[in-house]
Amino acid sequence: MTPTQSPSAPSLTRVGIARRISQDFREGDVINLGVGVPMLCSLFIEDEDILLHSEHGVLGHGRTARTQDEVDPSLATAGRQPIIPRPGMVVMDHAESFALIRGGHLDATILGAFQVSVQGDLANFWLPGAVAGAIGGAQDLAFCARRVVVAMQLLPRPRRFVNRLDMEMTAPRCVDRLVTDIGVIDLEDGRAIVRELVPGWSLEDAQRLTEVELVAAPEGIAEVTLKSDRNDLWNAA
Amino acid sequence: MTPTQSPSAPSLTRVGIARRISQDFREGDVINLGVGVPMLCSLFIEDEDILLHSEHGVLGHGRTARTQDEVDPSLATAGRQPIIPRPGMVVMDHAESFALIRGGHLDATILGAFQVSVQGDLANFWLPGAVAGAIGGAQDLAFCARRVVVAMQLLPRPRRFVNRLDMEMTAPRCVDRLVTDIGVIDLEDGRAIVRELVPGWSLEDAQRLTEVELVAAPEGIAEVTLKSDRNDLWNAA
Amino acid sequence: MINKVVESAAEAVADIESGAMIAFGGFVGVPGVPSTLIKAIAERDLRDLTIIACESGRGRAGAQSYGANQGGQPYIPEPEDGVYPVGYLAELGQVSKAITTFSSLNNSNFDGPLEAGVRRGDVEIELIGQGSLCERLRCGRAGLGGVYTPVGAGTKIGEGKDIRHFDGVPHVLETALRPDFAIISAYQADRFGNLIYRYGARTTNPVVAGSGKVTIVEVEEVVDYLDPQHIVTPSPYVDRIVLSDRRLMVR
Amino acid sequence: MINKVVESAAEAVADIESGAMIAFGGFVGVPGVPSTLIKAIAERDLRDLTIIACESGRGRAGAQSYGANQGGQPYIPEPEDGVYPVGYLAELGQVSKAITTFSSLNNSNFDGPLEAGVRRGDVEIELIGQGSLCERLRCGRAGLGGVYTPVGAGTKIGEGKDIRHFDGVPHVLETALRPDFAIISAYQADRFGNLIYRYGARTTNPVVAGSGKVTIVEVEEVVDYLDPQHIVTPSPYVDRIVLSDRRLMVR
Repeated sequence: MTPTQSPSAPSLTRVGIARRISQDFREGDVINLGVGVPMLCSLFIEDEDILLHSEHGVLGHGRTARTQDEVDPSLATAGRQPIIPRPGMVVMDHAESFALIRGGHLDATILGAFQVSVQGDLANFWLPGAVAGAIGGAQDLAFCARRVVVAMQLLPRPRRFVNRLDMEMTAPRCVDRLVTDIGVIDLEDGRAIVRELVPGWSLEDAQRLTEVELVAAPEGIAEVTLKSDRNDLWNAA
Repeated sequence: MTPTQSPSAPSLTRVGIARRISQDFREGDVINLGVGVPMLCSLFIEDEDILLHSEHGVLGHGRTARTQDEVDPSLATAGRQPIIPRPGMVVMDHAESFALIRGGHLDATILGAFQVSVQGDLANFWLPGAVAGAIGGAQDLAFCARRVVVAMQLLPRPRRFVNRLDMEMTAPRCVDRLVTDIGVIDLEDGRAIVRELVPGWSLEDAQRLTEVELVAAPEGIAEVTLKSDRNDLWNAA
Repeated sequence: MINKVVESAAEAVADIESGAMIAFGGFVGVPGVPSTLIKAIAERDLRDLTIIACESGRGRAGAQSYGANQGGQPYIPEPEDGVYPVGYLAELGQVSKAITTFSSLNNSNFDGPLEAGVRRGDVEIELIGQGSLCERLRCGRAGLGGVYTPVGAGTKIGEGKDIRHFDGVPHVLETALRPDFAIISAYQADRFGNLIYRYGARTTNPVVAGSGKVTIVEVEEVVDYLDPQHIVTPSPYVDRIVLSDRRLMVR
Repeated sequence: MINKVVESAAEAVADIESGAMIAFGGFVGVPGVPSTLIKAIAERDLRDLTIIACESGRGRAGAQSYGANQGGQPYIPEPEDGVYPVGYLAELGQVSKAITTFSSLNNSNFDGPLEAGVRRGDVEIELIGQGSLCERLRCGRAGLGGVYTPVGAGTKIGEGKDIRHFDGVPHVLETALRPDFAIISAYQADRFGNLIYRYGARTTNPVVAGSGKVTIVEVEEVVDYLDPQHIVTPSPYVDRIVLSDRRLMVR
């Protein structure tokens, strides 16, 4: 259950996880990116019509501002990254932004998590021992987006992917896919189906990182491939 | 109970009733005018900051368009009168327009009525014998405006002001004031207080027009005076 | 590339089937009624539609009567080529149920097409106030189950509905409407489906947008760019865009 | 003549009393927080406030930590003169209850001012998701008693709330919030109180507007004219206007 039991094989960095997640995006998708790893997905959206949604009411914005001249202090992601406009962009108030979320108008939300169960239960708003939480927009997103993908680093942290949550639940049975540093796992009918693994990782290696019983995909387990030549996608073996 | 029992005294025309109603408007008021007589109140708003509200989402518009050049086919009252913009005007969607109404942000609504009871119950959406009704925005307005004023012609029509409604009720206990062709009646705690009468009308004359017991205002009954020299405000005696 | 523009109104409404529930934007006589799309639906052989509309009392036969009834004040006349109001579908016998705020002409000498249908026994009318109708559609768009409104409690409109008191005031539960199709009218669209409206032609159109499983809009113009801060209806609420036959502002 | 402009922020907030319920517009780190008005409230000797805000985890002491925690990506820094977040009022001990979506910093090494207050036992936190918080405030503005949302059913957030099923899905009743004061930030106002916002600084400001018995806005500019079709907040929702100390767009 510790990283020392892991094979001497590479793993995905936070940016690498974001690259893998973004490869699932399709032209026309409306997608909300949570703070942290999910927001890194925006690095990989160029000219395609993928509409990114920031829950404070900005939809379809362009890339991150690169120079001070491009920065408009009133135009930023929910994570406060300055962004530039782009045709098709639209601004709305917070209530409408959540009408969009709750009404099922988002194709997918990419979230971080403290913990996910094999049933797809998500915990990401209340740390054990805390007196309060930070639920933000996560509960609306997790309950209502058509598809919920969680970015998860399995390697450095224990008890991330579990049989039953031992933290406060954000939303029940909502997570469709985990994209982790070692592979891609789909949650279907209470089972954890391993679709892809990082080269060098076997199902048995992966199994050591979680108490959840991992099941190989019936069509076989593919290798994770990243369509990018950035040099910050992989942790060395 | 018929007009023939009335004194040979003048009465207010539809325009006259509208003039009297509009004299109660105060600078800064937000006021919805229903179709019919109420809409005629707009004839008497000049440069004051009285914000007229049309329930399809136009607030604070200017006067009626006078020439074809001034007509914008997309800018009209709910009664389809072409109007012109004016500083302070704002356009909103229908849901927001009714949020404004229902949230108690209107100072007054001026409505027409089939029937009003001495309790202030209003009937104005379903004619006896009809298979359906036209409730429109009247129910939201009657339930939620801070003040409900009804424009009512008592003279030509029987059973307009009654002890109990015999038509479908739009809203209970909502009407604050009746401005009629013969005077002004306030409805307070189930009593009909006559505040003003048209010159030539006595309380006894007025009483013949309704089954409701009329009560003279404790400060005395004033004469209706109209601040306008238009020639279409009064029906001759 | 996202491009929601469809070649014709006929193509845009081709998958509407008999028995469908359809919400329409627009308000009585003022511009903003999706006339082109209503005409295209009228040209199809449909039955048993449930229509949701602010106003559905007038058919084409009655179209002139509304504006004329204004006591001599100026009003905006119908264009010569006419407008196709929602009530036209009832006139054609396509409608078995209407959820609406004006189902009648309130004229004791003349029945509107829905009223005539009720007298025949083949149309049902669910009358509701405009504020509550808007909230029910907004619930559809916004993924809410329903709202409690004080409006209608103790009247025929509130009959049979759940009542709950807030601060001692009775409120009526009005539940979400999620039609199969939402049919609206706007001024300009971009290819993504973002919409703006002209002045008072906005009405219920942005409220109906996104309430349906499929939302179809007719616009006067498709433009390359709309100011993100001026857009009223965000693109995810719109599925198909067609050009309107009735171009009031663009000539 | 309508003119809602008030001379100073101090004057605008002078009638807020201890024990008041106050809703604030604005969202976490992005512009749109009514910093000038919060500073003016902070300068008054108030106690037992109930605050309603999207984010209230950070005080002034923690103001820098949010932006810095972005994994090396660029972010918009605080201005040198600082911003006064809602949490500053908690830092000063003015707050006894917070209804909020971010009450904590989710950082096990550091308590925000509300968290510290809970540990001391003199602050209560009601945590709620952003969508539900917005709907509760919208109910306040729109005269609704409450809404049913599917969000939160079966979780700590839904505990103790009324549950009703729609199409078999459990929904939570979220009730209206009608604060004594609504405190917001906008870009431009006219003298009537119509408001527009800049891009992503809109956030919860138009949602909070009109929810309170009194709504106070700080703006960067008061202008003679706003395009009626571009106005986001209609004037009846606004009672008082003051000029902001923090003028991001107007220099």
